[in-house]
Amino acid sequence: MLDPVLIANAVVSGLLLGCLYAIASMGLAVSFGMLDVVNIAHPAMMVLASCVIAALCAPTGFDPLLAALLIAPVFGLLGAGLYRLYHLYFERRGDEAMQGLAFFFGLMIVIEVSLVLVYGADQRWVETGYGGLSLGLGPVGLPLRMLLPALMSLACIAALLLWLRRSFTGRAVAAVAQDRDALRFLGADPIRIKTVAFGLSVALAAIAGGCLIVVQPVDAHSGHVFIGRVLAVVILAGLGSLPGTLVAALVFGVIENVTATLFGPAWSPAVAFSLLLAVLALRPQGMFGRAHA
Amino acid sequence: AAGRGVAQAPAGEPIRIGFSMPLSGALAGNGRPALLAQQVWAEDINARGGLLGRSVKLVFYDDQSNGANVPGIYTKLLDVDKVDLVISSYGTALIAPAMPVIIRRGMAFVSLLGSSTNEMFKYGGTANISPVGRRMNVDFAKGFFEIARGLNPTPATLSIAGLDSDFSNRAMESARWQAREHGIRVVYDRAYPPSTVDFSPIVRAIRSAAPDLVFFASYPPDSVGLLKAAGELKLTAKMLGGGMVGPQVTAIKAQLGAQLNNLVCWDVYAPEPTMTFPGTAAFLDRYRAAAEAKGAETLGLYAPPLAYAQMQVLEQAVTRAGSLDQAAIGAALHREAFPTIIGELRFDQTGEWVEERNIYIQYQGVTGNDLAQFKQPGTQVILYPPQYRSGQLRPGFPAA
Amino acid sequence: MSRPLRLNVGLAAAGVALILILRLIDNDYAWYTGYVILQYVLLAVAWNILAGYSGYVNFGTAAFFAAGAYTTILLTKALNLDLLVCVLAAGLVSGALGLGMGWLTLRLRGVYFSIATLSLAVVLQTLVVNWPYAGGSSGAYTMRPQGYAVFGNYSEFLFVLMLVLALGGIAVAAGIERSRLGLGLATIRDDERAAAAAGVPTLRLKLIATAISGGMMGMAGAPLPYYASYLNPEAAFSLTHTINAMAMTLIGGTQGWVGPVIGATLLSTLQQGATVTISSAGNLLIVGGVLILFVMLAPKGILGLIRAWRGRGDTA
Amino acid sequence: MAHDALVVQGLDAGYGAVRVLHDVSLRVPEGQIVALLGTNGNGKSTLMQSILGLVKPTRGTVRAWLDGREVDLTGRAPEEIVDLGVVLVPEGRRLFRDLTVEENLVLGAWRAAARREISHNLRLCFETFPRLEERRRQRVGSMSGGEQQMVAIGRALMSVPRILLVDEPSVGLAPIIVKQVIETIGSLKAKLGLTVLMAEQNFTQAIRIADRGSVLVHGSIAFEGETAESLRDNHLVRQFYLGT
Amino acid sequence: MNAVLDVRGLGKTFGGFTALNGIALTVAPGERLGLVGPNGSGKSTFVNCIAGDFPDHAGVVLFRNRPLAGLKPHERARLGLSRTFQLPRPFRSLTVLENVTVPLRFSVPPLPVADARARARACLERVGLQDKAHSHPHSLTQVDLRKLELARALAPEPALLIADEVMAGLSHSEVDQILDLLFALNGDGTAVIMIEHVMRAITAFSQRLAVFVAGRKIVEGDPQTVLATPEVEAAYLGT
Ligand SMILES: Nc1ncnc2c1ncn2[C@@H]1O[C@H](COP(=O)(O)OP(=O)(O)OP(=O)(O)O)[C@@H](O)[C@H]1O
Ligand SMILES: Nc1ncnc2c1ncn2[C@@H]1O[C@H](COP(=O)(O)OP(=O)(O)OP(=O)(O)O)[C@@H](O)[C@H]1O
Ligand SMILES: [Mg+2]
Ligand SMILES: [Mg+2]
Repeated sequence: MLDPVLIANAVVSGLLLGCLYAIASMGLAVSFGMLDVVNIAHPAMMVLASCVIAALCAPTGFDPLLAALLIAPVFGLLGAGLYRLYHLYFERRGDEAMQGLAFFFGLMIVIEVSLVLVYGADQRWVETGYGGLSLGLGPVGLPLRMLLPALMSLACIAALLLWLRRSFTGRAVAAVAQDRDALRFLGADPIRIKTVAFGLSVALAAIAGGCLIVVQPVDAHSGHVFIGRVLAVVILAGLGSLPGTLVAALVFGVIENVTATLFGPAWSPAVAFSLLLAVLALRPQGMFGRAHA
Repeated sequence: AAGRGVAQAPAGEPIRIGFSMPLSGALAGNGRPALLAQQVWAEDINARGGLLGRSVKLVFYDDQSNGANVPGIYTKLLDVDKVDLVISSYGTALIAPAMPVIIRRGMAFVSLLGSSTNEMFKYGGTANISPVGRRMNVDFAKGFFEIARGLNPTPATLSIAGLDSDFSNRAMESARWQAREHGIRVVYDRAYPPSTVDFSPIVRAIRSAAPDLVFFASYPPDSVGLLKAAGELKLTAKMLGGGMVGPQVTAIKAQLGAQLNNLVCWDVYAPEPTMTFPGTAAFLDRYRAAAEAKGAETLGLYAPPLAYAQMQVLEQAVTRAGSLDQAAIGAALHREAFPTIIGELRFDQTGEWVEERNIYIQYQGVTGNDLAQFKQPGTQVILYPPQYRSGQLRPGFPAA
Repeated sequence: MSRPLRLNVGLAAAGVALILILRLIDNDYAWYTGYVILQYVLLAVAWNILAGYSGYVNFGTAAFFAAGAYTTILLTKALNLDLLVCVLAAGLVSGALGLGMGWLTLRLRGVYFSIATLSLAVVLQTLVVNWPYAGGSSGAYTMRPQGYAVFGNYSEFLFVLMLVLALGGIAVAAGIERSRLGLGLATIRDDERAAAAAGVPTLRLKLIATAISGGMMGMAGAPLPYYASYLNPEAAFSLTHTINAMAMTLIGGTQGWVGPVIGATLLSTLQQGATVTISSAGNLLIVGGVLILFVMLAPKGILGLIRAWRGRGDTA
Repeated sequence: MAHDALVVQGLDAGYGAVRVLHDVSLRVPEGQIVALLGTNGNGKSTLMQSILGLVKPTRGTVRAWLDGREVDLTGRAPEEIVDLGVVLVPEGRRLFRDLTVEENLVLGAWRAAARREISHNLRLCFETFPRLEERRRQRVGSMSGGEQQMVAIGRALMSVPRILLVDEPSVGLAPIIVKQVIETIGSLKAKLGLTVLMAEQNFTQAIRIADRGSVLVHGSIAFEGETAESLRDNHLVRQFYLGT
Repeated sequence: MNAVLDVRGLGKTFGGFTALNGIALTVAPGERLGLVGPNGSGKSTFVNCIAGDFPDHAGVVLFRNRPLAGLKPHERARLGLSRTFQLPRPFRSLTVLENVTVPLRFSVPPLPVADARARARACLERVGLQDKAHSHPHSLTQVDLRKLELARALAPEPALLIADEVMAGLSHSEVDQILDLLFALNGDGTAVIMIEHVMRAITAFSQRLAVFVAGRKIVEGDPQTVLATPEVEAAYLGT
């Protein structure tokens, strides 16, 4: 008994959800996929941004998506500082693989607990004018609560892609993970480039936090739900492929929602992650990754 | 002996009451307000002259919402801290791991919001502060269906959706059972996993099944998700609500505001005239003052009254036993009724309430996000059980 | 005495001494805390067999651990088997799981492997959640007897059981380090392609390593239902197990079995201590902070610190 | 006689406690190619890296004349030195393996002065190495050694160097390609007026284009030949390179 | 036929690009074969196919009359087929000596530890690395790394050794050193395929020379004759 309207709706809402996953994954795709910095605390940073935005917007009624754009530079600076630390203590010593991972795990714990200590364990949310509104495209509904973050996500991703393609620093970001010191032969400072790129990835976490707080209320631990998903999306795409990350995020969202519609939501995570396992088994470099000899 | 009317400063070594509480992790949202209520109680009792003439001191640790920490904490409390009394942490997952330790020492144990935790252990010295009673799988949703029976025409179809967790599963089971009893056909019945982010597929599937009644069994984050999706996708029903945990909590009340109107929801307490007992108002005042300072869970209508009642039950059992003898306290738990700020409680041999008291309230006339309105009667109108009933059902969801 | 024999005798002696000391204290809390610490020793040693020896970082520790715990739940429920039998079965089940996962994912390198193991944990958890017989999402109770055989106190029995498992795990890890398997795993860690060209059967060795490592993790999880009495999927599959196994190993040092043992003992003692001394969420903050400080200031773990310090002593 | 474009004076450099270069002095006249000779491990690469600021010398100076201006390079950051137009084709190529040929080349134009002329220089690269144009979208990591060497030189050309340092360009190349690469370097000198310092093991090829040469033995300059002939006759060179 | 290696119709494509096309080549036991060709002509790819890195190649490879299809790289190594990598790939966490014991400990049947160490030590002596036996690879120079690569490849006394550009970047005397080594090895009965751009080494060493151009073998035969062929001059040597 397949209702085409139901399926169409599942696909569309899956796409909107996918856009949220995309913006949540995109920063990680930069830090993890391109810079080789496995920032497992990325979702926690996103939730941190959500909480900060909630604290700013809830009393003032300021729009959270705009607020995200405003705090993104601050997060970017913090990220840049964090990278300097990471570089000093891990990268420079060549210990980044496992020690760096543990560092970010520790950071994740610290962020979460600090959130509990500062903001308490309650949910945080923001009231937006468009919260309950919905656009209708024929029988397909587009809740603004999902649609606006999705548009914001797409716009930011487009800007990011453009920057990576067109600007020199952007191009160097793609090169820096492969041979850091080789950039110096070209007159580029690799540390500066990685600092900029990592800062950018954390700024993206702030944007994602803005999108998230519009979509749902958050508490200190909301990030956990996203760890598996964003990693899965980045890997599904193939490390370092940003357009791939967008596609993979959309695929992930659609699969989750279509599975939920057809077989019940209980199976969505299993289906989505089985897809990841299957892709990895058949195409270890991910859907859009480049094969390594 | 205590002086007449005037409290005397308690003398001697304080009585130490040990427990763990989720102060971080997934359950902290309820654990922290519960702790605050317990601390209010401790201040109260010390001001009143203490317990058995001794002052009371709470010894508690954060179990991080992780059951694996619990056995260690309770053995530490008993073996190292040598506490005199123990009470439980919050919820089944954090109560059950303490049971073997408690049983081995034969401690009396008043627990907070477990669901049938003692079914397996069959331990005699325990009482559970949870209105769901012994047969949650049957009774929990009774009120919802009793209320629905008053609709005209009587509802014929039902959709069930709930979180895949212990509490919600039992709630859904009860809804199925009640639906069978009432001859209502279930047209949609699904559980969703805790990691669900987008609830629109569920709400949309329910909408396309077009049921008369919608029964949700959810936890705070998903309660919001479900209601938001219901609003956006214009889900309508003759009655909507059920076993939702979330709207009871301040943050979610403030968040949803008028969206709550006409929601018929399970609850444990509502500030209606029919549910005012000795001490209730005073407690809420004291609690709210303390919570305001901390900026968290300022209404205190969910876990706090229960946690305070938990301490009251312990207090009275100890007083009745007249000593700290655990067997005597344990026995006292089942003997007589306990007047508390949430009414009179009576426990059966397994420690569950002799009579279940699942309250169903309907949100009425909520406007905006002002919290003060939730302190007033008439906003959370009690529709069930009949003895506390304080208003009339407004049919249909959402509110016109 | 040969070196391996000496080690094993030493381990056994240390074990007996530990039991005697705790008997003197005779305090349930000591048994409980000891159990948790030893459980993490075993988990960390097991994790390091894959990560430290062959360079594959496993994010699915919780999956193997939970598989062991659920083996116990199922076997107890279905056949009412003794816990000791359950432990062995859990080792087999999780070992087989390790083999299967290895077969599926070991062609993947580096982080791909890690994420695949993380996915495995998600998939396995979903299966358990949707399996009513195993308790589903509601969880399952396991009734613990008062005592066991010569042990009047079940907590003591659980402690001794975990002690034997942990010491056994250490002996296995130490054995691997000295063996051909250890040499082969080291070549895999350094350069897999060169290893194959030198005749090292890379896939087979990796499969053996995942099976042993997974099996040990499963055995670490097997007594958990009896320890906790009640287990739900969230607790069994908790990310904490994964983070801890990794953090402890890194704090101790990955170069051999000693590192994880030191790291696990230290960090889990600290965790246990923080839990029952600091009555607020701050205890986790300390754990996170310690982890960060350690990896920043002691990149090769405590072992590395000791070695550096000794090295300086030698040259001075 | 031509003006000097690069002058190294009394340079000491090394890695930590290991001193590799001892009091090295060297001159590269403008518009000339100087071959830097010396067997393995004698410090050729270290010297190149010291000039570029990648290895910090402990003593001595490096000065360059760029567009008629004297610049002291000693102690400057590599980024700065490259920006001035001193560019190195490193040993071992150091390409970005996962990027395409074209992406690698474009990154070569990082220097502010080079960014303006990307398309012009790209054309120049493809004219010099037609193979690169055929493969412009191939991932560099999957190319053969010789192809990669072409990319490495091409990438350096993209940054419009004034002084080009080339570290062993012929390692692992087929004889015909060695010839081509060497000739290309020679022709670049003629075409662009480049000043080149080139470390090269293949003496017979190197000497075809070199105007002069220096022999580095154990981190010190052991011999400086003002002409190609004087090099060919030197006993050190004969011993190391010609097997006589 | 008793060739140690017999390759027929070997082909390999990457995506749409044909890296090897219909290669036929045999190596007799104890033979010294030189393999040259312009960069990118497919020499390393040829080695990788034979060593088992690309199971999806076309054609048949017989090693001591045994088809290699379906065998993993390590199984081929155990049959007596050794290769070096164009860029040295030592095991960085092991000492030089341990590096050389690896193929011995993983041969069938494996050598016991003591024997393996003794044999490895002998190999190190042979390549002149005995003084560095207990150093770690990171402290070795390029030449020493090449020697280590060779020592590890020849330790199991293979029937065939494929040396992929082991002399690139080496000086005159170092080339001579390695040449001596390969000659000595060959004297013990090991067939050697030498891939090299150092013409002096190729001409001194090879009994027979094959030339690849663009994935095809264009000529094969006596080195002097082959190098004098116009095609080879045009495509490889240049004039
Ligand atoms: N990063 C380093 N750390 C320590 N020592 C180094 C480092 N790089 C090079 N060396 C040492 O410095 C000395 C000179 O090395 P360099 O690379 O400059 O020689 P080269 O003449 O370029 O040799 P080749 O012909 O092999 O390239 C060698 O002994 C080498 O071992
Ligand atoms: N994994 C791969 N994907 C795509 N193309 C490849 C791959 N590996 C090799 N090639 C291509 O195959 C061709 C042959 O490469 P190969 O490495 O075999 O050359 P070679 O003869 O060894 O060259 P050299 O003498 O420079 O080492 C080259 O054009 C190279 O770009
Ligand atoms: Mg060099
Ligand atoms: Mg090659």
